Amino acid sequence: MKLLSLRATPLGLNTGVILIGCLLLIAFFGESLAPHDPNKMDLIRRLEGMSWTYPLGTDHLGRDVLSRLMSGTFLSLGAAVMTAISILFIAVPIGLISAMVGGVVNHLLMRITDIFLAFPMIIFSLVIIGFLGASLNSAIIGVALAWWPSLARLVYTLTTDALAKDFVLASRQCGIGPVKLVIRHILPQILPPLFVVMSLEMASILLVLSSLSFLGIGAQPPEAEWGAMLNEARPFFTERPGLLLAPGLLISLAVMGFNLLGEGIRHKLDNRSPFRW
Amino acid sequence: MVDTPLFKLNHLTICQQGKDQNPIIDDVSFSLNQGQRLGLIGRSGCGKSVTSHAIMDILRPPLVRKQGQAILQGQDLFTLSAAEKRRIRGQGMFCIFQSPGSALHPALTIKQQMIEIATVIEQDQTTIINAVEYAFDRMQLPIRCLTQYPHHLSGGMKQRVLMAMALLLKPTLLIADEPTTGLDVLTEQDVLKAMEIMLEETQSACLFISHDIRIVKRVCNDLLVMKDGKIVDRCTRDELTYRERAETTREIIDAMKVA
Amino acid sequence: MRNFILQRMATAIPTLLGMSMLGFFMVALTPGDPVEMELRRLGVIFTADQIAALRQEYGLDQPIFKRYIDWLIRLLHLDMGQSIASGRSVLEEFKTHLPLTITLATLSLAFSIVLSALFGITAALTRSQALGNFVQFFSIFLVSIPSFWLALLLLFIFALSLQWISLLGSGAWYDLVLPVLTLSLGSAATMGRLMRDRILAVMSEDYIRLAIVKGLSPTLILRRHIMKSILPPLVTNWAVTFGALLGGSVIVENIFNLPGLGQMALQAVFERDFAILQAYLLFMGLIFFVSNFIADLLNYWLTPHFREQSGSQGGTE
Amino acid sequence: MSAFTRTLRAGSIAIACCLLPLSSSAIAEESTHLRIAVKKDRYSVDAKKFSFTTRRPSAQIVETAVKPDANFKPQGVLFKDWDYKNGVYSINVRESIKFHDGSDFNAKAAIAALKLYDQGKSDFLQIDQTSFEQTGPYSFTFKSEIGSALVIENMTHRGASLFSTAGDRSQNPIGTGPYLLEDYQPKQSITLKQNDNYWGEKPAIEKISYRFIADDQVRLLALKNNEVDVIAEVTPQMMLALPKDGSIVVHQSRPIRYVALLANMHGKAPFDTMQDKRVREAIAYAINRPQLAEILFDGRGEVAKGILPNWMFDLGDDHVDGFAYDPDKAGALLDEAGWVLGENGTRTKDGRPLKLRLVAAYPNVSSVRPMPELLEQMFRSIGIEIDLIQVDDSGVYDDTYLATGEADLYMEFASNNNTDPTYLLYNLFHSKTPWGYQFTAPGKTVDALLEKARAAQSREEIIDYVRKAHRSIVQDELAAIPILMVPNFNLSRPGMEIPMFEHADWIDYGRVTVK
Repeated sequence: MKLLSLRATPLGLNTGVILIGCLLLIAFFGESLAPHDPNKMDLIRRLEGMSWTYPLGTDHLGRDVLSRLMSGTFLSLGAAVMTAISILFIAVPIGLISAMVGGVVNHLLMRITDIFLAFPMIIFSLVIIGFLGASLNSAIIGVALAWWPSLARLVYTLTTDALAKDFVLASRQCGIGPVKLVIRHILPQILPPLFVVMSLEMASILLVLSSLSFLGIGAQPPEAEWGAMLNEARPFFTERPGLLLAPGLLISLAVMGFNLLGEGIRHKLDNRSPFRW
Repeated sequence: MVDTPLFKLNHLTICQQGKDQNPIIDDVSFSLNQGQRLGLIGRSGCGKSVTSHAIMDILRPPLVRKQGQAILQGQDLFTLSAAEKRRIRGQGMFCIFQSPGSALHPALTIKQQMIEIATVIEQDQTTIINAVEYAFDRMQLPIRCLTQYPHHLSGGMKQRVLMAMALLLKPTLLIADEPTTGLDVLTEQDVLKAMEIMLEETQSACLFISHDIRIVKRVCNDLLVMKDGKIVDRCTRDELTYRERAETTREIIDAMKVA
Repeated sequence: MRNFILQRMATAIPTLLGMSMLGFFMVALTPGDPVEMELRRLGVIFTADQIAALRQEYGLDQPIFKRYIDWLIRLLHLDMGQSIASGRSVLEEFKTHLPLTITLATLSLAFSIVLSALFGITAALTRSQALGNFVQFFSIFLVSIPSFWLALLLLFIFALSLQWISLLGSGAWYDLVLPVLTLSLGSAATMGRLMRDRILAVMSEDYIRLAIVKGLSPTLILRRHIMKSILPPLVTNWAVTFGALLGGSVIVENIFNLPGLGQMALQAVFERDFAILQAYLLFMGLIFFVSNFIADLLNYWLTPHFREQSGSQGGTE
Repeated sequence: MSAFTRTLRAGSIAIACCLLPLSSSAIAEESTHLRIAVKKDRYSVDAKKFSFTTRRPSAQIVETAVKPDANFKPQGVLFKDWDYKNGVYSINVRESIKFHDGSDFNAKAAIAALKLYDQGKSDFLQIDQTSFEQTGPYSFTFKSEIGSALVIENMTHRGASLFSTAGDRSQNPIGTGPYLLEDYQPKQSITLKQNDNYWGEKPAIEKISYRFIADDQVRLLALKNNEVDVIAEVTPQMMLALPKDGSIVVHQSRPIRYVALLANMHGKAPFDTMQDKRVREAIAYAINRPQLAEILFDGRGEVAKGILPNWMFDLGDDHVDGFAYDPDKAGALLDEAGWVLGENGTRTKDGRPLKLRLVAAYPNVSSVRPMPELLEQMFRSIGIEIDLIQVDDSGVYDDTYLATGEADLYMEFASNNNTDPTYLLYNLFHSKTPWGYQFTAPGKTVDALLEKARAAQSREEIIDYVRKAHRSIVQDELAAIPILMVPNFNLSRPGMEIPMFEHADWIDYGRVTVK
């Protein structure tokens, strides 16, 4: 059965794995592999096209675009990972507590979740940035604060399902402590589906973070974050469209990688079989 | 008449996609005559329901048909186009499945689900309403059920709604796939009674699938016994004596006795 | 029905109050004194007394809790204060900016729904493996393109290269073509994927099997049996998407130079235009609440079978 | 597959068909209609918020009493002449001027207009309201509330335009200017049409439209796309992105805006490094100003000796010396201060690395970029590590970095755009700075000089003190490290003459000529 579904979606999942794999390689070794110092300015050779020295040309300050893209991979992906971790850090405890304690606490926590859920993500980040000033850190905090409610709800649902299982009920009746219960029975059940969701969420997080940087309220130049590079390249859009194409394509590929990976895994776990006529 | 049976299933073989060994259904053949009631018994998971799906040609992936013919009144169903198959379904063949709980659409009223049959049997609104009311009367269902949603009805009632559908469709071949599973003994009696009435009226040939030999004996004259996707025994109701039968048949009869 | 509405209203009140509180305090506590910032922009000399007088005029000298209560009370008269930057009342500012954003979001939602139905139904029902894979892949591709990047590309192609449309907009309906396209492609793909999943899930249900054996035509099965079952979650999804589109319009408004709510909010953050921001956050909360409420009502009506089973939830899982 | 591709194709054709008719709507060029792109809608004439009002576009409708002349001295517009003696201002207003509604502009109307300012709380003129005295049909007197000799200077601000008290200012402002309000779409555009009965020389342009385009990039593209004629707010990034083919022309004024680093003079550790004057001087010598001037602003910026332009108020620049680019001297100064170059290229003192926090925020990030990055490189080359913070938010800038003193250097791109000579120096460098620059104010010497300047009763005396304060700030104390002096820029397509002025409010767009 497993083999079968693997074969049913080989292309998508494999493409996703390969894309993510390549990006991870670049993220960890990109800085050292990059042909130039990503922040080295060559003020004489500004806005140059492709050449052997500068494979993707130079930006408005004469920095090598390829090197910046490569060294920016770690920052861009790292920021998304950090955001994902922060989201889980808020969402998992709240979802768990809500489901396990129940009653008033559950009600209160879910109301708070509702309240946070109501504000649009970008505006939330904007307000946070109003506190901390525009930087990648504030973008991460803003996005995490706006994002945790949906995940908290998911954790809540998963935990409630897990709690309803017979063996969990049984061990609960045996008087096992809540912490032990969570570690031994709940987490093993909720983590796998959570990771599938997080893989899909990673795609959206990457998109949102790069949008914020593009708007000038996320990562700030000279940081070589992809969205920030796009922001910097925007004035030179008509002169050197390539400056805009390369980071945009890279973002799309990274997002697509996570989407394909998430969809692929989900497809594998999905064993519905629809009727046909 | 005797030479060309109403329905004939030839060498049906079903496998999982990509795995040709260990077919789920292995070279199954049988035939049914006008008005004949054929019982198909076997333990759960032996392939009875898959057979019924295969005959209706609604197998779900990863199951695929490797070979076989299903000839209804001289036409091989498996070679027909989608549109032609649709024309056969309903009036040519109909199937009452197990688990009546999920068989009816939860968000449509019983009336809506009955009346849409008009599009299949090409009747106008008033005729179909009359026909539906008649069928409900025959199935001893209260008319008020019509305006209700499936979750208001008991399991037995839902099964009788399905019988009423069959009554409207008057299929040439009716497959009843464990229609009494999950019902209590009293309801079971009602459903079987309703089915008796329905079959009498529609004069359909019936393939009755069950794991319960007691019920099969009550409904059917002829029996097929299935094990691991193969027909292991064929007999009439009267031939069903303990000693001479195949091992599977004996096991089933044994199981009955214990129960 | 009435009970359901009343119940929803009752649960809404604490949520709305919470929203207003979060929105108000989040904004009011941000660093930066709007008066000082405005004065410096003005470029003239002020004395400390004058600055104090201005602060008093905007009520910024009051303790924050009092400001919140005052704000709530004034809200009841639809008085949301005045924008420090423009001097106009917040209501006026909303009247100026809201229509565009609402139009944008509504058109995008409508277009997304149509497009997602096309994607979703094709991907779910096609028998051709190739077409199914193509639609799947295409929708993942669409989801993966950053909307701001897409907007820039569209702008480059249609406004700069082909010069079919003007950059600044001419006030006509076609100004909205590119923004709507930008906003809807991504959400259409997401919604299409959801639709496909839902259709496939419904098609594995026993009642679809019955519909097939009944000999019903595929169009009837699709229109009636499948639609009836997939609509409730989709409606909920549409409500959420509508809120997201409203909020997400910031980027396209920025790129296509449309004077909508998003632009207003973005500018308000930088100018510390507290009154505008507070009203905006409250408004977004309200929109979120109202669209979800409408979705719940629709679902209540669409899922008669859930009504009695779980009255309070109204079938919004 | 085919069905789907067919749908797609049909869809794209349908969209194309919808769009095609638009291509014909190329913008009809009306030679006497000038379309100007500005960043934000600052037009607002709401009667209640009168104080915060009358920004750039409305300046064409309502005129001021005086305007800055070429030396930024007040020059009469609606006031014919004025005199200040013993705390009393005596004014003669220009005769035979009519408001748009046909009523006479005279001493009475002028007093009424000036009194309007007291109703708004942000009355920066600070006229003693009880002191108005009409001395003739076209003459009157008043006093300053605070005994200031600079009231007339402050009247060159567009915010002090003289309105008629008739009618609803928010709907239809009545002034004496060369243009009338025709149409106002908040946050989108404002259109003015010529006033046929204008008292002065009639402008050449019949209609002026201001388009509000928040995004710098879109402003530039709109000019390229022939959707506007002039860009009035130009950022360094835009100047870097100018096409090389001459399709866009730069118009410039004399240099007026300064780029400078303000040093934190009173910070607590770790932001106390700049208290050492040698470090401040090292920074001043480490900046390659000629290179910056060449790269940035299309080569039109100038190396700066101070933060006030030499032509302004007849200041001259003999009173300041400036700093040359001398990295060796910078290094020597740092060595002398105890910051020793380490192996990794960073200087250290007592184990503490020389790491300076440079905040670039004013007026906003997009208008200073990429200067901070360029400076960062220059400082790095003499062994100073820079923690670069770019905040595009003046609120955060003010509260997080300025008010707390939690940075070493503050990069600012601003100007003295007021005819009050004390305006910039007082607001920025007096210890009682109303704008929150306590940490960069050098202290007592400068405070005293500025207070004397503000109290002085003759313009010559004022300017003399301003020179002394200026030298103290940019040379002796070195609280502000000057970098560049930059003109005010406008962009247009070729063939257009714009009568540029240093202060954007006073560019007379009515007199733009088109070849």
